[in-house]
Amino acid sequence: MEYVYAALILNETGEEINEDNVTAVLEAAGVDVEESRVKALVAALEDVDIEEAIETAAAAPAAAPAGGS
Amino acid sequence: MEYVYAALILNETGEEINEDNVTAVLEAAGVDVEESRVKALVAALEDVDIEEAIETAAAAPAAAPAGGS
Amino acid sequence: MEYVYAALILNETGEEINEDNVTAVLEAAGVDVEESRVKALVAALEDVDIEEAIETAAAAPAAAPAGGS
Amino acid sequence: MEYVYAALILNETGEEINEDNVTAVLEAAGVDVEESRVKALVAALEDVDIEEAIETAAAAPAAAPAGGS
Amino acid sequence: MEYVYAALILNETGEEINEDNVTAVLEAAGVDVEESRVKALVAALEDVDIEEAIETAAAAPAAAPAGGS
Amino acid sequence: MEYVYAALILNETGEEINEDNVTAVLEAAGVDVEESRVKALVAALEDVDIEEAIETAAAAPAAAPAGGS
Amino acid sequence: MSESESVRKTETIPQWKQDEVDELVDFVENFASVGVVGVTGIPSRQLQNMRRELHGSATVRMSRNTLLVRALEEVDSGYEDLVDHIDGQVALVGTNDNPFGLYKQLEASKTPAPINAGEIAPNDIVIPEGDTGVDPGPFVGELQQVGAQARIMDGSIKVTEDSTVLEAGEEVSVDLANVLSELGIEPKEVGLDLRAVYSEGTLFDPEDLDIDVDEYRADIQSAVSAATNLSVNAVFPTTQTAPTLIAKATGEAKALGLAAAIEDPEFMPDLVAKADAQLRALAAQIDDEEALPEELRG
Repeated sequence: MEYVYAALILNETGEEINEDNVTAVLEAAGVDVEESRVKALVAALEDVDIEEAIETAAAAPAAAPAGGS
Repeated sequence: MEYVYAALILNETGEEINEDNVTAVLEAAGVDVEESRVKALVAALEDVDIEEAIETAAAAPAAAPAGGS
Repeated sequence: MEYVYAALILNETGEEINEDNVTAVLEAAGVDVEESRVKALVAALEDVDIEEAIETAAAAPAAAPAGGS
Repeated sequence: MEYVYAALILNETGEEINEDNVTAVLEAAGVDVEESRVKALVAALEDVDIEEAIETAAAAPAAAPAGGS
Repeated sequence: MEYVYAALILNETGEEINEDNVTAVLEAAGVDVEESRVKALVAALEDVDIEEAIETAAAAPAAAPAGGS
Repeated sequence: MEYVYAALILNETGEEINEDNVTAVLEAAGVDVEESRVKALVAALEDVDIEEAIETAAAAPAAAPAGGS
Repeated sequence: MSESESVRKTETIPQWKQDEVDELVDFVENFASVGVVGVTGIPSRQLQNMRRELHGSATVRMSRNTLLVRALEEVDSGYEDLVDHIDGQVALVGTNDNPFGLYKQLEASKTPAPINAGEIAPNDIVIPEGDTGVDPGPFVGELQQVGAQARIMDGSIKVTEDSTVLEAGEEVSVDLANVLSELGIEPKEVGLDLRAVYSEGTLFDPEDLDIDVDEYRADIQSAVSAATNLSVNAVFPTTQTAPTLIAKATGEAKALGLAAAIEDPEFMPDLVAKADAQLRALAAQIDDEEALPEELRG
């Protein structure tokens, strides 16, 4: 999950989510970064509207417990 | 938000969630780090079982795609 | 589905679920039996605990959104 | 249940659910057929909308085990 | 389940779900392919709207983590 | 998704989920395989208990219909 | 053939009796299903009504029991099994409907009737909760006497809860008969009581004939569910279950993708949502607002 968190930090700070930036964040956290996962992450996020994805999540938790129980 | 994500990355990689590490992650992401917030966060997380907190969330996003799609 | 019902009858009566028996049941019902499907059925059931499989609800993800919405 | 399974095979293949056909299917499965049960089945199914019963069952597979046992 | 997974890979890549293709995928994975099961799968899928079936699942996994916890 | 299905097939057949095997399966399905995605997949799955992850999916949907009916 | 039977057969009987037996034999042979019904306690007018109601689908034929027995034995070929049920006030009923339909029809034609003192309750007798509509008076005591929870409320006598005043098999007392009559409760079901039917080679008891259609419907649903479950769990795809299997496989792939945080475009929105949810869940555990960004402060 750390790769996703790294992308989200960058999203939060308005920095571009590219391989260099993601790698830098992860390395600062002591992660033994795998280039392929960074690549895959950046590619996978290309077409994702992060804000929208977060909003659907924000809406969800309320409903979630219902489903869970 | 980025401060909490930084803590989550460190938690995931097994690094200690201390001021230096949090600051390093945030700086790598280009954040203009506020020392007092880092301090407050590190102090606040001392008594929190992060794994447990995360797991309660695991159920939630779950519901999200369902409602979303 | 008739192939599955045939297996269920044999299971109920304690007869072996083999190609001959399944074929016999289906033919008695006027089915134009496809040998390959009979074989596939027998093969699929080989390592299955039929009682358990019958009682375990088939995961029907379709129903899930109920919880989500 | 084997009597009901036999009826469902016939239903599936479009054959008439009558005494002869049900008996034939059961005998092919090695069942020591009770004529009165076959007659009761055939008579009872005259008043059952089989397709409807199948569809309601198919819609709620999860509920099955409860009913099945 | 590997037979179903194989069909879904083909569906994803837009290749036809026929016996040859399913067999090829499974063999590449080192599966000792049973021809009859391939045939049964292909036959069963003939009249199925795969996209629709996938979409019912798209809603589901959602619920998954909930159930897991 | 096809990359994940490939991993699931290998898991099912007990073959190792490594780059070569995943690539072979995908190529057999006519996929124009991206090495980095394969690498990322293999890396992501390294420490994951696949059976357990799958079971959370299986557990969830089952519960849903119960509530629904 | 028992000895007494053969004796009886050789015995000469009056011509009118033989004619009656011949008619009964015709009756038995002319219907696909022939049953024995008890007619005890049915007032003759009610019996007439029932016969009329059944007209066209079933025919009731009464005669002396000895002649019924003789006729059934004469037809033989299975019908003699009905002889055991010729006892007391009975009649033959014939139909070309199937025996299940006959049973259903006879049940439907039963009507409620009052029960008299000295009779045996065929089932539990219950005085239902509610307003009796009877003005306050000694009747409340009579109700209480027979075991009903009764009292005076709002200017009339009310039964405060369903009260079983007699259990099946017990004898009805004079007091109870009076109370039931006053309340208009008719606890008996009077009608042709089917004891057995012989139909196309099979002898049916009433229990065989009492079909619960709902039960069959439920059985079908269980059967369908069993087949669906088996098909899916054993991964034997059929046209009906292939969609479920596909959905299951897809669900498994997604569950794995999310659990392993696989960087695949399919999973990204869910993974982002998951990360966000985790963030919020963690933030919720943090007491110090200073440690949180504004949007996460509780």
